[in-house]
Amino acid sequence: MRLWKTILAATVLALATGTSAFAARTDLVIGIPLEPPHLDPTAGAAAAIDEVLYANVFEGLTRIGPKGEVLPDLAESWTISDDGKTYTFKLRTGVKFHDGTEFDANDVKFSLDRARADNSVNAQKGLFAAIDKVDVIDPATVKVTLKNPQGSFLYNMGWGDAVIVAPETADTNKEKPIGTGPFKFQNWAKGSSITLVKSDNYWGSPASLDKAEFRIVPDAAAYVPALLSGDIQAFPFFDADSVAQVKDDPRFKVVIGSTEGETILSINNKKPPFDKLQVRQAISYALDRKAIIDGASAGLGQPIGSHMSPANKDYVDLTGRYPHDVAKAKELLKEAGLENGFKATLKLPPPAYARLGGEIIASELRDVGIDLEIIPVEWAQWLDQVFTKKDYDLTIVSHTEPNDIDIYSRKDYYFNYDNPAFDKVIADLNLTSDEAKRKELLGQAQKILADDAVVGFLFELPKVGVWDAKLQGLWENAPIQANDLTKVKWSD
Amino acid sequence: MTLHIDIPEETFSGILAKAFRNSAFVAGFVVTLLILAMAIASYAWTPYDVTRLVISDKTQAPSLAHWFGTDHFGRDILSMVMVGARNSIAVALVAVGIGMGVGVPLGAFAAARGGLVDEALMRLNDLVFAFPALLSAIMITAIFGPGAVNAIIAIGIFNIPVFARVARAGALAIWPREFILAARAAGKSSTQITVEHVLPNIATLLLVQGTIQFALGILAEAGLSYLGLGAQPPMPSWGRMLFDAQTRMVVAPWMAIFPGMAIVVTVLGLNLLGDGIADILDPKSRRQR
Amino acid sequence: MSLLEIDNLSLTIGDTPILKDMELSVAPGEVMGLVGESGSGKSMTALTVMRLLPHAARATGRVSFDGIDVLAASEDQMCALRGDDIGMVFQEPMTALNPVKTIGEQVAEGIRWHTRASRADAEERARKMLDRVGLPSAKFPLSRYPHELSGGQRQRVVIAIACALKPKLLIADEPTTALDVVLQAQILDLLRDLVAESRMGLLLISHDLAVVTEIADRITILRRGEVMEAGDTARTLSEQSHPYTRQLAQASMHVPARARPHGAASGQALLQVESVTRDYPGRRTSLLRRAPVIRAVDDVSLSMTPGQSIALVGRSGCGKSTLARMILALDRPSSGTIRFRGETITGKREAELKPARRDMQVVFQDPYGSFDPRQKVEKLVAEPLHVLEKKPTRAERREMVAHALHEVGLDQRDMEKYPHEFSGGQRQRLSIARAIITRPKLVVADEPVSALDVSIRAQILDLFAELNQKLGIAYLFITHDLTVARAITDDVLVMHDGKIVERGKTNEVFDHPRSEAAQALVTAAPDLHRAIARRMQEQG
Amino acid sequence: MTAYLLKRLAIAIATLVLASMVVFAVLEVLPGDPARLMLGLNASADQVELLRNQMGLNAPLGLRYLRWAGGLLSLDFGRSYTYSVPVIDLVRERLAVSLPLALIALALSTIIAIPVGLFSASRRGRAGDTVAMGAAQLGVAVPNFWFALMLIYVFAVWLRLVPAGGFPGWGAGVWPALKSLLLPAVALALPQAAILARVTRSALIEVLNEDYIRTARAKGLPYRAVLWRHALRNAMIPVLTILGLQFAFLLAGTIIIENVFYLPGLGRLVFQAITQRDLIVVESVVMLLVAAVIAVNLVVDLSYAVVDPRLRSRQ
Repeated sequence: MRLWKTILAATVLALATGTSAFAARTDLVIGIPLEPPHLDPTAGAAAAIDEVLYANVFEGLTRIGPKGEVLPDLAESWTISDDGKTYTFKLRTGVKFHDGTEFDANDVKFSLDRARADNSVNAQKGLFAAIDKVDVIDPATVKVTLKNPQGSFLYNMGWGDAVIVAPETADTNKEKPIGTGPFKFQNWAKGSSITLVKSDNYWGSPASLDKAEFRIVPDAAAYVPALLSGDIQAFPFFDADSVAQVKDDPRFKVVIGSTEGETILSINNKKPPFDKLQVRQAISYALDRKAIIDGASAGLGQPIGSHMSPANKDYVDLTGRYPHDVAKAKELLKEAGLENGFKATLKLPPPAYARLGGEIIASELRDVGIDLEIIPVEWAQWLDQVFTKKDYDLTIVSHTEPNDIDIYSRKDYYFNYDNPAFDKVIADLNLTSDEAKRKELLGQAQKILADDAVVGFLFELPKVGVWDAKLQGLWENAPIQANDLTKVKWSD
Repeated sequence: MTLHIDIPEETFSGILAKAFRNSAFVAGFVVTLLILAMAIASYAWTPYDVTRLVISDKTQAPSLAHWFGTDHFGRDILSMVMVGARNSIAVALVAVGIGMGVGVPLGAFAAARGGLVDEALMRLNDLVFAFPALLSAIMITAIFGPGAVNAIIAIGIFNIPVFARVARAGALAIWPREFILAARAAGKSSTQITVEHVLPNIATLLLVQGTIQFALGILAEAGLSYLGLGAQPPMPSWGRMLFDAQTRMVVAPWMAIFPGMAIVVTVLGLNLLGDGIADILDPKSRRQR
Repeated sequence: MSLLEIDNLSLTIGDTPILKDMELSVAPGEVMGLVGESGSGKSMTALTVMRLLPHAARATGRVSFDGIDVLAASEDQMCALRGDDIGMVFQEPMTALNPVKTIGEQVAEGIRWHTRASRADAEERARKMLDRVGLPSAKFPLSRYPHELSGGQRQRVVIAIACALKPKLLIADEPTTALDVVLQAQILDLLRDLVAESRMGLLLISHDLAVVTEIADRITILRRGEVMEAGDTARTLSEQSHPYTRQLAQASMHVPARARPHGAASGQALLQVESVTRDYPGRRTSLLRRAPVIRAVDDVSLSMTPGQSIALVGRSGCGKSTLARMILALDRPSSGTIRFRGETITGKREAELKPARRDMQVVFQDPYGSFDPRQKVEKLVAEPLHVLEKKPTRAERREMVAHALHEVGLDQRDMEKYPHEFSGGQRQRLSIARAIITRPKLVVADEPVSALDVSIRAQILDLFAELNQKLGIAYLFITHDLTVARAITDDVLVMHDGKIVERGKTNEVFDHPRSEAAQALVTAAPDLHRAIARRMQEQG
Repeated sequence: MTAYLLKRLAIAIATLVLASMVVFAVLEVLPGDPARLMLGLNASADQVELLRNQMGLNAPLGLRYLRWAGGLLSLDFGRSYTYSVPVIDLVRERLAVSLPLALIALALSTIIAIPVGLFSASRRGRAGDTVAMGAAQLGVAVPNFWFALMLIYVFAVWLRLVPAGGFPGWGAGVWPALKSLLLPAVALALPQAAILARVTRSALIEVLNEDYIRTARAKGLPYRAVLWRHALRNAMIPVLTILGLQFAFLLAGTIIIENVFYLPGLGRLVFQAITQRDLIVVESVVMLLVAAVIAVNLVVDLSYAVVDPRLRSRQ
């Protein structure tokens, strides 16, 4: 036993001296759950790409601010023609890409044409569909002509998929991203971390951080120990369940905000018995949103009645349409001729809101006689079976793209929902840019979805941010999938 | 590398009397019996219904109402452990069953036939051993979908070569014995000899290996369900309970302690049982000549 | 003052008594023979002197070696004695050497440990010692490994290890039991020379009275841990004052009464073996050349008539067991044919052998190994009934087993017992019962008595003789012990290196051996009469 | 000796080829389309089809197998679907974590297990033995991810001696990298050390009953010298077998530990590749692991011959 004691004493001593002292900090380590497949926001749908690069490395003509508002970025200012179809952008001058090359109007034309080309691999081609042609007036001015007026065009140009890239480096951005942002790319250790450093030739006010490392932590269980041990100082998207472990710790700040993520119980509207309205309504009545939020998201997140984020100015509160009423649900099932219930499958993608929410919903639906078999699936299988082949009964997913109520009007979208009335409202919405008219149309859209109980509307995915108490400038909400570090600094 | 086997020479009652003096056997036997009883009892009764979620009394500490406390959905952890036992034991037991059912005849047949057949079986064994067990189990469950049945198949497959190798080694040690020659002189076929003489004499060896593989099966099932590939909700499993407990370690440590203890106690019990059996029936430990 | 003095030594292991008030002494240069049957405690005496007893052993009394009180000595003192002043040789040469170390290392190790000699010196002395025990450096370099040596050669290495430092006392615990007669004679000569050369005391332990008589000056006879009688070898064995000594001596020389050789061979030949050969692939020394072939049985022909009993004698490794197995159709000859009762049995499939198997059975050497411990006697003895045309009913089967048990002098009720509930001798009876239950025409007995103690051996030979008379069963007796062959068989075949080198009437061949191999066997085989006579001359 | 070597080599190659066929066949059955995953939610069906052709996913089965197997031989494992980077680079990065982790864990396990095995074998049945084997029993029974959790909360969160996870990369200096591998290595080493200790003990006890041990003692060697110079070497064969199995497990079986400590190791690479249906990565890495296991077995076989001369000459 003497041997054991000496070994233990030696290791403890040696390790203690190794920890780093706390200097005034200009570096930051941020924990993110998923690793981006590559580093070119214009060529991939994965949210993780934007979470690392948006606003930090790449910039677009416009930029979405912390409240979801559209701000000028590489476009200093712009004028819109009366018929709302031609936009003339005045570009900032003296802007350089990280490899030192000049930024000018040609880069803008190249980026927009590349994104809307037929063979483009851009994940959001729809954003550029309205563009007719792009003309370079002079190195600092670009004229964009649309096929028809589009209210959301400026907002669309703020998306991560619409950032401006240089022709010389466009193809190599996947591995070595070159943008115009305040940070430039330094290193990517696959499966481990992505490091950005302050760019020395930035056109705007320089970032206060010298170095920012995005460390990939896939397992929610590792968040708390990483925080407590000081390895990682900030989790923009922290695990709701683990919040209880850190909320009373003075070293950390817990910031609850909202996201554009409508978490819903999607229903396959064409598959019997879900094609009957009473069955879908019975399901909505059976759902106890409060219990789901408590169980699946540690009580954080607001319930929703339709497909719109409460933080959105055009939100209509329809949560009262289907209060939790087991008796009413059973009655509706009887009406639909299914009084002794039925069996169905519930396919759950990996995120915690789905896996936890799924168990609660299965238990709640079991109370009204609907016996659900839970089938956990990975994203690859979910996309293949649910999204593409529509081989599912029920599933749970959070649609985090902003302003995406139009998905219910898309042909062969995985809901299998087809309501011409609703499609008309959406078509009108796309054509109008007048705010009041848009608000009225959006209200109608939300009401139709609620009445048709197309899906079980659960709650808005909360943005649970936890970071070091001495850290300032991180966004409270997530109007767009991004971690804008431009304003982030240490207070001491 | 044949195994030198000394045939234990003892009547059954003698063995039994000896068994209950062997501390490892008694401890292992009692613990395993307890866990089995708990699992079987859970079919009939558990303090609370494991399928009922009561979010309101979420993560309560152990109390008189809930001896092991409640989990993040307000379910009673004691009931979950009891039902979880049923799942873990079932998966491990059937997996061992598959391993033995397929592996032992293969091994015995290879030893009896020898030559090409033996060589072929050994190559097959090497092939299955070459695959990393856990990784392959994950591939299997990824292909056929997670769930207790697929976990059983995944773990079972990797038990086959273990039993094949043990059975073959045991049989190879028995075949050159003189009583086998006598049986051959009595005109018995190699299959008859395997069934009548070889298998009974390597039974203890297989029993000991069985308990060890059973214990490893419990751990493998826990690992698979920890990764979410074992039994699916609402069926509780110990590994899954540990996974859920991870994010609440500081706030609700009991969520991790009790399922962890259940795994440790079960595996410990089985290993002790295995050791006990080996000691009792191992002639070397008793030979004082 | 004698070298080793043991008086009223008592030893228990756990709660089983092993030795009771035992005395024994060995003077320098003297050979003390310690004789006893298995379980008499003779090996335990040696281990007590060496202090190599298991944990649970408790010894009382006095054991003094060269003035040192062994029982009270410290472990370090004993380590200093072992290998230096006391050397020990064990029974089983095949497992006595460490398989992963060279013979040079194992001999030199003792030398270096005790004398702190350098590696080179120790190896030099080891080399000399190995030459001395008859392992010349040409064929046996220090770098050889134990598995590359035969049983006899390994025993010589063990002796080299024990005598490397010219010990005062050498203890040899059944040094030749595992060897064949010729090797046994060579090893005993070696021991006698080494002892004489450096006036060592030798404590020779054996169960074979004849071996001890040839070499020992004085003799101590042990039975169940107690000394029955001790004294000069010749006087003790000729006067045979103690009844146990007399019983032992007579059993060693016992020849079962055989009224008359069974009716002269008449009628059709029972067994014809015509130029049978059996080859085994040797070890492949190099990748390219085909592996050299080892010919275990080389062009053997013989024939047997019903009721005849033939002995097949030869040194171990001469191919007699291989031949026996081929006759029993348990092994296929490489060439040649074997006909049993007119039917060719070589090259037949198992099913076709059923009728032949009905008429021939086998008895093995190791009483403990020849029965499956997992089954009751009834099932074991009835196993050969499997070959009968019509399967006997359970009642008929029990009847036949009871009858067979009775014939071999065992009780019907033994049917319900397990093999381990019987002594070695009783198990051999069971083995014989199994062999005769189908009334076979031929029984092949492979060294049936060599594992038994002297007294029991005599009873079993009587049983064989009686069954030969009563049931007219022909025997093919395989043995390396000439007294057994002489006692039980009419004719003898002497085998050497796979060939039959001599055949004829047993007594004639043994009294006037013509072939060189037979002569070697006869001269080497220990014979109690001859040994006592020679001892009488020496000790007057 | 060469015959023994060549035979083992031939067997190893045959097993490898057989394994490659099994891996390829199994992964063809895997549902889920990698192309769809890469393009995400809004890509249209023809876009997906375009990508599938680009990646040669629609070529006939046999052709794809041969192309893949050919690539394996020339170490060109092809490009990962998700990372669109040569697989060999990915593997090399992940190996820089998994290999040292496996070696440290194996070293730790051996350093602890062999002395404990020796200690309790020489005190068979006495107090020391029962305590040691009791601890070993516990070591085997504890699921290593549960033990890992405990380690994190004690050494990383409470004592803050080592990072709670993650891997800074060897670029960040050897000491920080080693520190981050320490806890995972200990978590992996515990059950392995427990198994190895039990095997060492029973192998030694088996050997201590052999006759040549008694011969060695009769030579005058004290008990300790007999244990080290004679018993240990003979007990090596079962111990080597277990060491071979353990190294193979440590290389690929550490997925869970890599998850708990979020280490970018081989295990997690394959686990993620399976979930993302990145077939090329799964096929190549599994083949690499199988080849490693076969190589380890070959080395273990050869070490048998080194330890035991009887094997050297035998067929």
